[in-house]
Amino acid sequence: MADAVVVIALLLVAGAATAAVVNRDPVRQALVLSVLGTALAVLFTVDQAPDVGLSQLAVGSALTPLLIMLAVRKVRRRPAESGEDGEK
Amino acid sequence: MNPRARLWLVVLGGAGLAALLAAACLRLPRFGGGHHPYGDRAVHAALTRHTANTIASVNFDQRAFDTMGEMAILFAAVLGCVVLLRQARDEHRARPRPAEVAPPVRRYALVALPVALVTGLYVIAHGQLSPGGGFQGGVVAATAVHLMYLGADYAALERVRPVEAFEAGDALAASVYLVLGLAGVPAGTAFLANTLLPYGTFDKLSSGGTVPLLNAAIGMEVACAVVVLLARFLDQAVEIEEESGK
Amino acid sequence: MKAPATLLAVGEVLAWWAALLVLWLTLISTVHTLEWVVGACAAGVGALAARAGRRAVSDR
Amino acid sequence: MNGWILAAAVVIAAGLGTSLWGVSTGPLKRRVVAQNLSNAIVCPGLLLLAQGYGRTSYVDLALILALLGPVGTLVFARLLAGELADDPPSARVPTWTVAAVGAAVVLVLCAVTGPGRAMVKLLVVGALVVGGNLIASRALSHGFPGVDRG
Repeated sequence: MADAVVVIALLLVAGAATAAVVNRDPVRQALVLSVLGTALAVLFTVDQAPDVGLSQLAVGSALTPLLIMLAVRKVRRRPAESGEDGEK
Repeated sequence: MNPRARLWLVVLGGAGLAALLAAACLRLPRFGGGHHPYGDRAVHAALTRHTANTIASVNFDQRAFDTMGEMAILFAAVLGCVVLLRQARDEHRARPRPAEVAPPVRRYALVALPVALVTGLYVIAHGQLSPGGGFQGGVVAATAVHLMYLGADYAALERVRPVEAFEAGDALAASVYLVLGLAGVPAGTAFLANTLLPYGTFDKLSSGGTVPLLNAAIGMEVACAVVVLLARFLDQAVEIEEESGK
Repeated sequence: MKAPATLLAVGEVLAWWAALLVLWLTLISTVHTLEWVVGACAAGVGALAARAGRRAVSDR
Repeated sequence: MNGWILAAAVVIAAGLGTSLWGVSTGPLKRRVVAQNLSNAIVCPGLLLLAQGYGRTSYVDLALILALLGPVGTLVFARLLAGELADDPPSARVPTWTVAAVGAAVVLVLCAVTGPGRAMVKLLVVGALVVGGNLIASRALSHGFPGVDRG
Protein backbone atom coordinates (compact mmCIF):
# COMPACT_ATOMS: atom_id res chain seq x y z
CA MET A 1 0.00 0.00 0.00
CA ALA A 2 2.98 2.29 0.62
CA ASP A 3 3.78 1.76 -3.06
CA ALA A 4 0.77 3.87 -4.03
CA VAL A 5 2.74 7.08 -3.57
CA VAL A 6 5.54 5.59 -5.72
CA VAL A 7 2.99 4.87 -8.46
CA ILE A 8 1.67 8.44 -8.22
CA ALA A 9 5.18 9.87 -8.51
CA LEU A 10 5.98 7.61 -11.47
CA LEU A 11 2.79 8.68 -13.27
CA LEU A 12 3.58 12.36 -12.66
CA VAL A 13 7.12 11.92 -13.99
CA ALA A 14 5.83 10.09 -17.08
CA GLY A 15 3.21 12.78 -17.69
CA ALA A 16 5.66 15.65 -17.22
CA ALA A 17 8.28 14.03 -19.44
CA THR A 18 5.70 13.45 -22.19
CA ALA A 19 4.51 17.05 -21.90
CA ALA A 20 8.12 18.28 -22.15
CA VAL A 21 8.53 16.33 -25.41
CA VAL A 22 5.16 17.34 -26.88
CA ASN A 23 5.75 21.08 -26.36
CA ARG A 24 7.96 22.38 -29.15
CA ASP A 25 8.83 25.90 -27.99
CA PRO A 26 12.07 25.94 -25.93
CA VAL A 27 10.69 28.45 -23.40
CA ARG A 28 7.62 26.34 -22.71
CA GLN A 29 9.79 23.23 -22.63
CA ALA A 30 11.94 24.89 -19.97
CA LEU A 31 8.84 25.56 -17.88
CA VAL A 32 7.67 21.94 -18.18
CA LEU A 33 11.22 20.75 -17.50
CA SER A 34 11.21 22.66 -14.23
CA VAL A 35 8.01 20.88 -13.14
CA LEU A 36 9.49 17.57 -14.36
CA GLY A 37 12.50 18.20 -12.13
CA THR A 38 10.25 18.67 -9.11
CA ALA A 39 8.32 15.49 -9.95
CA LEU A 40 11.59 13.58 -10.29
CA ALA A 41 12.70 14.87 -6.90
CA VAL A 42 9.45 13.53 -5.39
CA LEU A 43 10.02 10.17 -7.12
CA PHE A 44 13.56 9.91 -5.74
CA THR A 45 12.32 10.84 -2.25
CA VAL A 46 9.58 8.20 -2.18
CA ASP A 47 12.13 5.67 -3.46
CA GLN A 48 14.24 6.56 -0.37
CA ALA A 49 17.04 8.19 -2.37
CA PRO A 50 17.15 11.68 -0.80
CA ASP A 51 20.71 12.36 -1.98
CA VAL A 52 19.69 11.96 -5.61
CA GLY A 53 16.52 13.95 -4.96
CA LEU A 54 18.58 16.75 -3.48
CA SER A 55 20.87 16.76 -6.54
CA GLN A 56 17.81 16.93 -8.78
CA LEU A 57 16.33 19.82 -6.80
CA ALA A 58 19.62 21.74 -6.71
CA VAL A 59 20.20 21.42 -10.45
CA GLY A 60 16.65 21.31 -11.79
CA SER A 61 14.89 24.08 -9.91
CA ALA A 62 17.04 27.10 -10.79
CA LEU A 63 20.26 26.21 -12.62
CA THR A 64 18.83 24.36 -15.64
CA PRO A 65 16.09 26.96 -16.29
CA LEU A 66 18.69 29.72 -16.07
CA LEU A 67 21.04 28.01 -18.55
CA ILE A 68 18.21 27.25 -20.99
CA MET A 69 16.68 30.73 -20.79
CA LEU A 70 20.05 32.44 -21.27
CA ALA A 71 20.74 30.26 -24.31
CA VAL A 72 17.27 31.07 -25.69
CA ARG A 73 17.86 34.79 -25.19
CA LYS A 74 21.21 34.65 -26.97
CA VAL A 75 19.79 32.71 -29.92
CA ARG A 76 16.73 34.94 -30.26
CA ARG A 77 18.80 38.11 -30.09
CA ARG A 78 21.11 37.09 -32.90
CA PRO A 79 19.04 37.15 -36.12
CA ALA A 80 17.12 40.35 -35.47
CA GLU A 81 20.23 42.40 -34.55
CA SER A 82 17.85 45.23 -33.75
CA GLY A 83 18.29 44.99 -30.02
CA GLU A 84 14.57 45.20 -29.47
CA ASP A 85 14.41 42.10 -27.35
CA GLY A 86 17.92 42.40 -25.96
CA GLU A 87 18.72 43.91 -22.63
CA LYS A 88 20.67 46.94 -23.74
CA MET B 1 21.12 1.88 -48.23
CA ASN B 2 17.55 2.47 -49.32
CA PRO B 3 14.88 3.54 -46.81
CA ARG B 4 13.27 0.11 -46.81
CA ALA B 5 16.46 -1.67 -45.80
CA ARG B 6 17.10 1.01 -43.20
CA LEU B 7 13.64 0.47 -41.72
CA TRP B 8 14.23 -3.28 -41.52
CA LEU B 9 17.57 -2.67 -39.81
CA VAL B 10 15.88 -0.43 -37.21
CA VAL B 11 13.12 -2.98 -36.64
CA LEU B 12 15.65 -5.80 -36.27
CA GLY B 13 17.87 -3.86 -33.88
CA GLY B 14 14.90 -2.55 -31.90
CA ALA B 15 13.41 -6.01 -31.57
CA GLY B 16 16.72 -7.41 -30.36
CA LEU B 17 17.08 -4.60 -27.80
CA ALA B 18 13.48 -5.06 -26.65
CA ALA B 19 13.98 -8.81 -26.24
CA LEU B 20 17.17 -8.34 -24.22
CA LEU B 21 15.58 -5.64 -22.04
CA ALA B 22 12.53 -7.83 -21.40
CA ALA B 23 14.78 -10.76 -20.49
CA ALA B 24 16.77 -8.53 -18.13
CA CYS B 25 13.61 -7.16 -16.51
CA LEU B 26 12.30 -10.67 -15.86
CA ARG B 27 15.46 -11.55 -13.93
CA LEU B 28 15.42 -8.38 -11.76
CA PRO B 29 15.01 -8.83 -8.03
CA ARG B 30 11.51 -8.09 -6.78
CA PHE B 31 10.69 -4.40 -6.18
CA GLY B 32 11.19 -3.35 -2.57
CA GLY B 33 12.51 -6.73 -1.45
CA GLY B 34 14.71 -7.26 1.59
CA HIS B 35 17.74 -8.76 -0.16
CA HIS B 36 20.34 -6.20 -1.32
CA PRO B 37 23.78 -7.81 -1.69
CA TYR B 38 25.56 -4.62 -2.72
CA GLY B 39 23.63 -2.36 -0.36
CA ASP B 40 24.37 -4.55 2.68
CA ARG B 41 28.11 -4.52 1.94
CA ALA B 42 28.15 -0.76 1.30
CA VAL B 43 26.31 -0.03 4.56
CA HIS B 44 28.65 -2.34 6.47
CA ALA B 45 31.73 -0.63 5.03
CA ALA B 46 30.27 2.81 5.78
CA LEU B 47 29.55 1.87 9.39
CA THR B 48 33.06 0.50 9.98
CA ARG B 49 34.41 3.89 8.85
CA HIS B 50 31.92 5.80 11.08
CA THR B 51 30.21 7.51 8.14
CA ALA B 52 26.52 8.06 8.89
CA ASN B 53 25.45 8.73 5.29
CA THR B 54 26.25 5.61 3.28
CA ILE B 55 25.96 7.53 0.00
CA ALA B 56 28.77 9.87 1.10
CA SER B 57 30.85 6.84 2.05
CA VAL B 58 30.27 5.33 -1.41
CA ASN B 59 31.06 8.61 -3.18
CA PHE B 60 34.09 9.77 -1.23
CA ASP B 61 35.53 6.57 0.23
CA GLN B 62 34.55 3.30 -1.43
CA ARG B 63 34.38 4.86 -4.88
CA ALA B 64 36.37 8.05 -4.40
CA PHE B 65 38.21 7.29 -7.64
CA ASP B 66 34.91 7.43 -9.59
CA THR B 67 34.17 10.80 -7.99
CA MET B 68 37.55 12.03 -9.15
CA GLY B 69 36.54 11.07 -12.69
CA GLU B 70 33.24 12.93 -12.33
CA MET B 71 35.07 15.97 -11.02
CA ALA B 72 37.43 15.81 -14.00
CA ILE B 73 34.42 15.65 -16.35
CA LEU B 74 32.86 18.76 -14.80
CA PHE B 75 36.21 20.54 -14.86
CA ALA B 76 36.77 19.68 -18.52
CA ALA B 77 33.20 20.64 -19.44
CA VAL B 78 33.58 24.06 -17.84
CA LEU B 79 36.98 24.50 -19.48
CA GLY B 80 35.45 23.68 -22.86
CA CYS B 81 32.62 26.12 -22.21
CA VAL B 82 35.06 28.89 -21.32
CA VAL B 83 37.01 28.29 -24.54
CA LEU B 84 33.92 28.04 -26.77
CA LEU B 85 32.01 30.97 -25.33
CA ARG B 86 34.88 33.47 -25.25
CA GLN B 87 34.52 36.79 -26.98
CA ALA B 88 35.29 36.26 -30.67
CA ARG B 89 37.09 38.75 -32.89
CA ASP B 90 33.90 39.91 -34.64
CA GLU B 91 32.05 40.54 -31.39
CA HIS B 92 32.01 43.48 -29.05
CA ARG B 93 30.78 44.11 -25.54
CA ALA B 94 27.87 46.42 -24.86
CA ARG B 95 27.18 47.43 -21.30
CA PRO B 96 23.65 46.32 -20.42
CA ARG B 97 21.34 49.04 -19.17
CA PRO B 98 20.68 48.96 -15.41
CA ALA B 99 17.53 46.99 -14.73
CA GLU B 100 14.56 48.28 -12.82
CA VAL B 101 13.31 45.73 -10.29
CA ALA B 102 10.26 45.95 -8.04
CA PRO B 103 11.46 46.76 -4.47
CA PRO B 104 9.98 43.65 -2.77
CA VAL B 105 11.69 41.38 -5.30
CA ARG B 106 15.00 43.18 -4.77
CA ARG B 107 14.69 42.93 -0.97
CA TYR B 108 13.84 39.22 -1.26
CA ALA B 109 16.94 38.63 -3.40
CA LEU B 110 19.17 40.50 -0.93
CA VAL B 111 17.86 38.45 2.01
CA ALA B 112 17.70 35.11 0.21
CA LEU B 113 21.30 35.40 -1.04
CA PRO B 114 23.07 34.93 2.34
CA VAL B 115 20.42 32.45 3.53
CA ALA B 116 20.87 30.27 0.44
CA LEU B 117 24.65 30.60 0.67
CA VAL B 118 24.71 29.44 4.30
CA THR B 119 22.27 26.63 3.47
CA GLY B 120 24.57 25.52 0.65
CA LEU B 121 27.53 25.49 3.05
CA TYR B 122 25.40 23.53 5.55
CA VAL B 123 24.58 20.92 2.91
CA ILE B 124 28.29 20.62 2.01
CA ALA B 125 29.47 20.41 5.62
CA HIS B 126 26.91 17.75 6.59
CA GLY B 127 27.38 15.61 3.50
CA GLN B 128 28.65 12.66 5.51
CA LEU B 129 25.85 12.92 8.09
CA SER B 130 22.62 13.71 6.24
CA PRO B 131 21.44 13.71 2.60
CA GLY B 132 23.50 16.10 0.56
CA GLY B 133 27.17 16.61 -0.04
CA GLY B 134 29.63 18.59 -2.07
CA PHE B 135 27.76 18.52 -5.35
CA GLN B 136 24.33 19.50 -4.05
CA GLY B 137 25.60 22.15 -1.65
CA GLY B 138 28.00 23.58 -4.21
CA VAL B 139 25.19 24.05 -6.73
CA VAL B 140 22.99 25.70 -4.09
CA ALA B 141 25.77 28.11 -3.05
CA ALA B 142 26.57 28.97 -6.67
CA THR B 143 22.89 29.56 -7.45
CA ALA B 144 22.67 31.88 -4.43
CA VAL B 145 25.28 34.23 -5.92
CA HIS B 146 23.17 34.63 -9.07
CA LEU B 147 20.30 36.07 -7.06
CA MET B 148 22.21 39.31 -7.61
CA TYR B 149 21.48 39.07 -11.34
CA LEU B 150 17.85 38.07 -10.83
CA GLY B 151 17.09 40.58 -8.09
CA ALA B 152 19.21 43.47 -9.36
CA ASP B 153 21.16 43.47 -12.60
CA TYR B 154 24.28 42.17 -14.30
CA ALA B 155 26.49 45.00 -13.08
CA ALA B 156 25.56 44.21 -9.44
CA LEU B 157 26.35 40.54 -10.01
CA GLU B 158 29.75 41.40 -11.48
CA ARG B 159 30.58 43.46 -8.39
CA VAL B 160 30.09 40.51 -6.00
CA ARG B 161 31.54 37.85 -8.32
CA PRO B 162 35.17 38.20 -9.40
CA VAL B 163 35.30 35.49 -12.06
CA GLU B 164 39.10 35.17 -11.94
CA ALA B 165 38.95 34.22 -8.25
CA PHE B 166 36.36 31.55 -8.98
CA GLU B 167 38.44 30.17 -11.87
CA ALA B 168 41.43 29.91 -9.54
CA GLY B 169 39.22 28.38 -6.83
CA ASP B 170 37.97 25.76 -9.28
CA ALA B 171 41.51 24.66 -10.16
CA LEU B 172 42.64 24.85 -6.53
CA ALA B 173 39.78 22.65 -5.28
CA ALA B 174 40.41 20.08 -8.01
CA SER B 175 44.08 19.88 -7.05
CA VAL B 176 43.22 19.68 -3.34
CA TYR B 177 41.19 16.54 -4.13
CA LEU B 178 44.18 15.01 -5.93
CA VAL B 179 46.63 16.00 -3.18
CA LEU B 180 44.34 14.49 -0.52
CA GLY B 181 44.26 11.30 -2.56
CA LEU B 182 48.02 11.25 -3.02
CA ALA B 183 48.70 12.05 0.65
CA GLY B 184 48.08 8.44 1.61
CA VAL B 185 50.63 7.08 -0.88
CA PRO B 186 53.82 8.02 1.04
CA ALA B 187 52.23 6.47 4.15
CA GLY B 188 52.17 3.17 2.29
CA THR B 189 48.50 2.89 1.29
CA ALA B 190 46.67 3.25 -1.99
CA PHE B 191 45.62 6.40 -3.86
CA LEU B 192 42.46 7.86 -2.22
CA ALA B 193 42.39 5.12 0.43
CA ASN B 194 40.62 6.37 3.55
CA THR B 195 43.40 5.55 6.02
CA LEU B 196 44.95 8.95 6.55
CA LEU B 197 42.83 10.31 9.41
CA PRO B 198 41.12 8.78 12.43
CA TYR B 199 37.51 7.80 11.75
CA GLY B 200 36.23 9.94 14.64
CA THR B 201 32.95 9.64 16.54
CA PHE B 202 29.91 8.42 14.60
CA ASP B 203 27.46 11.19 13.57
CA LYS B 204 29.86 14.06 14.28
CA LEU B 205 31.14 16.57 11.73
CA SER B 206 34.66 15.17 12.02
CA SER B 207 33.66 11.53 11.43
CA GLY B 208 34.53 9.45 8.40
CA GLY B 209 38.28 10.07 8.03
CA THR B 210 39.02 11.90 4.77
CA VAL B 211 35.35 11.88 3.64
CA PRO B 212 34.51 15.39 4.95
CA LEU B 213 37.68 16.87 3.43
CA LEU B 214 37.09 15.33 -0.01
CA ASN B 215 33.46 16.41 0.32
CA ALA B 216 34.49 20.01 0.99
CA ALA B 217 36.92 19.96 -1.95
CA ILE B 218 34.15 18.75 -4.27
CA GLY B 219 31.80 21.38 -2.85
CA MET B 220 34.24 24.17 -3.61
CA GLU B 221 35.01 22.73 -7.05
CA VAL B 222 31.34 22.47 -8.02
CA ALA B 223 30.44 25.91 -6.67
CA CYS B 224 33.32 27.60 -8.53
CA ALA B 225 32.68 25.59 -11.71
CA VAL B 226 28.98 26.51 -11.80
CA VAL B 227 29.76 30.19 -11.20
CA VAL B 228 32.34 30.20 -14.03
CA LEU B 229 29.95 28.32 -16.33
CA LEU B 230 27.09 30.74 -15.67
CA ALA B 231 29.46 33.69 -16.05
CA ARG B 232 30.21 32.60 -19.61
CA PHE B 233 26.52 32.05 -20.39
CA LEU B 234 25.59 35.44 -18.90
CA ASP B 235 28.39 37.16 -20.83
CA GLN B 236 27.04 35.73 -24.05
CA ALA B 237 23.39 36.41 -23.29
CA VAL B 238 23.74 39.88 -21.80
CA GLU B 239 26.97 41.59 -22.86
CA ILE B 240 28.58 40.13 -25.97
CA GLU B 241 27.07 41.18 -29.28
CA GLU B 242 27.99 40.24 -32.80
CA GLU B 243 29.18 42.97 -35.09
CA SER B 244 26.34 43.24 -37.54
CA GLY B 245 28.17 45.64 -39.79
CA LYS B 246 25.16 47.93 -39.84
CA MET C 1 36.25 55.99 5.78
CA LYS C 2 34.82 57.97 8.68
CA ALA C 3 34.38 56.41 12.07
CA PRO C 4 30.53 56.27 12.08
CA ALA C 5 30.59 54.64 8.64
CA THR C 6 33.03 52.00 9.86
CA LEU C 7 30.91 51.38 12.92
CA LEU C 8 27.81 50.98 10.74
CA ALA C 9 29.59 48.55 8.42
CA VAL C 10 30.83 46.44 11.34
CA GLY C 11 27.36 46.51 12.86
CA GLU C 12 25.74 45.37 9.62
CA VAL C 13 28.14 42.45 9.23
CA LEU C 14 27.78 41.48 12.89
CA ALA C 15 23.97 41.53 12.69
CA TRP C 16 23.99 39.31 9.60
CA TRP C 17 26.58 37.04 11.22
CA ALA C 18 24.45 36.55 14.33
CA ALA C 19 21.28 35.93 12.30
CA LEU C 20 22.99 33.42 10.01
CA LEU C 21 24.60 31.64 12.98
CA VAL C 22 21.13 31.23 14.48
CA LEU C 23 19.95 29.86 11.12
CA TRP C 24 22.83 27.36 11.14
CA LEU C 25 21.97 26.24 14.66
CA THR C 26 18.35 25.59 13.64
CA LEU C 27 19.44 23.55 10.61
CA ILE C 28 21.77 21.14 12.43
CA SER C 29 20.61 18.23 14.57
CA THR C 30 23.20 17.98 17.36
CA VAL C 31 25.25 20.89 18.68
CA HIS C 32 28.90 20.44 19.60
CA THR C 33 32.09 22.51 19.48
CA LEU C 34 33.07 21.77 15.89
CA GLU C 35 29.56 22.68 14.74
CA TRP C 36 29.97 26.08 16.41
CA VAL C 37 33.32 26.67 14.66
CA VAL C 38 32.12 25.59 11.19
CA GLY C 39 28.83 27.40 11.65
CA ALA C 40 30.59 30.61 12.70
CA CYS C 41 32.82 30.46 9.61
CA ALA C 42 29.89 29.76 7.27
CA ALA C 43 27.85 32.55 8.85
CA GLY C 44 30.83 34.88 8.43
CA VAL C 45 31.02 34.08 4.71
CA GLY C 46 27.27 34.64 4.43
CA ALA C 47 27.45 37.95 6.34
CA LEU C 48 30.21 39.30 4.09
CA ALA C 49 28.24 38.18 1.02
CA ALA C 50 25.12 39.90 2.37
CA ARG C 51 26.98 43.18 2.84
CA ALA C 52 28.69 42.90 -0.56
CA GLY C 53 25.32 42.27 -2.21
CA ARG C 54 23.64 45.17 -0.45
CA ARG C 55 26.49 47.52 -1.38
CA ALA C 56 26.51 46.33 -4.99
CA VAL C 57 22.86 47.30 -5.29
CA SER C 58 22.86 50.60 -3.37
CA ASP C 59 26.30 52.21 -4.03
CA ARG C 60 26.45 53.19 -7.63
CA MET D 1 1.09 3.46 4.68
CA ASN D 2 0.44 5.90 7.47
CA GLY D 3 -1.71 9.01 7.43
CA TRP D 4 1.20 11.36 6.74
CA ILE D 5 2.19 9.54 3.56
CA LEU D 6 -1.46 9.43 2.51
CA ALA D 7 -1.73 13.20 3.04
CA ALA D 8 1.53 13.72 1.13
CA ALA D 9 0.22 11.55 -1.73
CA VAL D 10 -2.98 13.60 -1.90
CA VAL D 11 -1.13 16.95 -1.78
CA ILE D 12 1.42 15.91 -4.39
CA ALA D 13 -1.04 14.18 -6.72
CA ALA D 14 -3.52 17.05 -6.64
CA GLY D 15 -0.99 19.90 -6.61
CA LEU D 16 1.58 18.56 -9.04
CA GLY D 17 -1.11 17.08 -11.30
CA THR D 18 -2.91 20.41 -11.54
CA SER D 19 0.27 22.38 -12.12
CA LEU D 20 1.44 19.85 -14.71
CA TRP D 21 -1.80 20.41 -16.60
CA GLY D 22 -1.44 24.18 -16.18
CA VAL D 23 2.19 24.26 -17.29
CA SER D 24 1.73 22.19 -20.42
CA THR D 25 -1.37 23.89 -21.85
CA GLY D 26 -2.71 27.38 -22.30
CA PRO D 27 -1.09 30.80 -22.66
CA LEU D 28 2.38 31.60 -21.36
CA LYS D 29 1.11 33.61 -18.41
CA ARG D 30 -0.78 30.60 -17.06
CA ARG D 31 2.25 28.37 -17.53
CA VAL D 32 4.59 30.51 -15.45
CA VAL D 33 2.03 30.70 -12.64
CA ALA D 34 1.65 26.90 -12.70
CA GLN D 35 5.43 26.49 -12.59
CA ASN D 36 5.63 28.74 -9.53
CA LEU D 37 2.80 26.97 -7.74
CA SER D 38 4.23 23.51 -8.46
CA ASN D 39 7.25 24.37 -6.28
CA ALA D 40 5.12 25.88 -3.52
CA ILE D 41 2.79 22.86 -3.31
CA VAL D 42 5.43 20.10 -3.56
CA CYS D 43 7.37 21.61 -0.66
CA PRO D 44 4.64 20.84 1.94
CA GLY D 45 4.32 17.43 0.28
CA LEU D 46 8.01 16.75 0.94
CA LEU D 47 7.60 17.89 4.56
CA LEU D 48 4.70 15.45 4.97
CA LEU D 49 6.79 12.67 3.41
CA ALA D 50 9.63 13.40 5.85
CA GLN D 51 7.18 13.10 8.74
CA GLY D 52 5.61 9.95 7.25
CA TYR D 53 8.94 8.17 6.84
CA GLY D 54 10.09 9.39 10.26
CA ARG D 55 13.32 10.81 8.79
CA THR D 56 14.01 14.34 10.00
CA SER D 57 16.91 14.64 7.56
CA TYR D 58 14.44 14.53 4.64
CA VAL D 59 13.35 18.04 5.71
CA ASP D 60 16.49 19.28 3.93
CA LEU D 61 14.85 18.48 0.59
CA ALA D 62 11.91 20.74 1.40
CA LEU D 63 14.35 23.41 2.61
CA ILE D 64 16.31 23.39 -0.65
CA LEU D 65 13.10 23.44 -2.71
CA ALA D 66 11.73 26.31 -0.62
CA LEU D 67 14.92 28.29 -1.27
CA LEU D 68 15.57 27.49 -4.93
CA GLY D 69 12.00 27.10 -6.22
CA PRO D 70 11.28 30.86 -6.08
CA VAL D 71 14.73 31.48 -7.61
CA GLY D 72 13.68 29.34 -10.59
CA THR D 73 10.48 31.36 -10.94
CA LEU D 74 12.51 34.59 -10.74
CA VAL D 75 14.59 33.27 -13.67
CA PHE D 76 11.45 32.96 -15.79
CA ALA D 77 10.00 36.24 -14.52
CA ARG D 78 13.20 38.09 -15.30
CA LEU D 79 14.01 36.59 -18.70
CA LEU D 80 10.38 36.53 -19.91
CA ALA D 81 9.62 40.04 -18.58
CA GLY D 82 9.14 41.33 -22.12
CA GLU D 83 6.56 38.68 -23.01
CA LEU D 84 4.75 38.97 -19.68
CA ALA D 85 4.67 42.78 -19.47
CA ASP D 86 1.71 43.37 -21.79
CA ASP D 87 -0.55 40.79 -20.21
CA PRO D 88 0.76 40.17 -16.71
CA PRO D 89 -0.35 36.97 -14.98
CA SER D 90 -2.48 37.43 -11.92
CA ALA D 91 -3.64 34.38 -10.02
CA ARG D 92 -4.62 35.55 -6.58
CA VAL D 93 -6.91 32.68 -5.67
CA PRO D 94 -4.55 29.79 -6.59
CA THR D 95 -1.54 31.59 -5.10
CA TRP D 96 -3.19 32.25 -1.75
CA THR D 97 -4.74 28.75 -1.70
CA VAL D 98 -1.32 27.18 -2.14
CA ALA D 99 0.18 29.52 0.46
CA ALA D 100 -2.60 28.55 2.90
CA VAL D 101 -1.99 24.83 2.29
CA GLY D 102 1.73 25.33 2.91
CA ALA D 103 1.14 27.29 6.11
CA ALA D 104 -1.43 24.76 7.36
CA VAL D 105 0.88 21.80 6.74
CA VAL D 106 3.78 23.53 8.49
CA LEU D 107 1.63 24.47 11.50
CA VAL D 108 0.25 20.92 11.86
CA LEU D 109 3.76 19.47 11.64
CA CYS D 110 4.99 22.01 14.22
CA ALA D 111 2.19 20.97 16.58
CA VAL D 112 3.20 17.32 16.18
CA THR D 113 6.92 18.00 16.54
CA GLY D 114 6.63 20.03 19.72
CA PRO D 115 8.90 22.88 20.78
CA GLY D 116 12.58 22.64 19.95
CA ARG D 117 15.04 23.33 17.20
CA ALA D 118 13.25 20.93 14.84
CA MET D 119 10.17 23.10 15.13
CA VAL D 120 12.16 26.27 14.39
CA LYS D 121 13.57 24.57 11.31
CA LEU D 122 10.05 23.72 10.15
CA LEU D 123 9.00 27.33 10.71
CA VAL D 124 12.01 28.55 8.69
CA VAL D 125 11.03 26.24 5.84
CA GLY D 126 7.42 27.39 6.09
CA ALA D 127 8.41 31.06 6.02
CA LEU D 128 10.64 30.46 3.00
CA VAL D 129 7.89 28.55 1.14
CA VAL D 130 5.10 31.04 1.74
CA GLY D 131 7.27 34.15 1.41
CA GLY D 132 9.07 32.84 -1.66
CA ASN D 133 5.79 31.87 -3.31
CA LEU D 134 4.23 35.30 -2.73
CA ILE D 135 7.36 37.18 -3.84
CA ALA D 136 7.67 35.03 -6.95
CA SER D 137 4.02 35.72 -7.80
CA ARG D 138 4.69 39.41 -7.32
CA ALA D 139 7.75 39.15 -9.57
CA LEU D 140 5.68 37.50 -12.31
CA SER D 141 3.23 40.41 -12.39
CA HIS D 142 5.19 43.60 -13.00
CA GLY D 143 8.18 42.45 -10.96
CA PHE D 144 10.64 43.76 -13.55
CA PRO D 145 9.13 46.96 -14.96
CA GLY D 146 12.36 48.25 -16.46
CA VAL D 147 13.78 45.06 -17.92
CA ASP D 148 13.61 43.89 -21.52
CA ARG D 149 11.47 46.70 -22.83
CA GLY D 150 14.12 47.71 -25.36
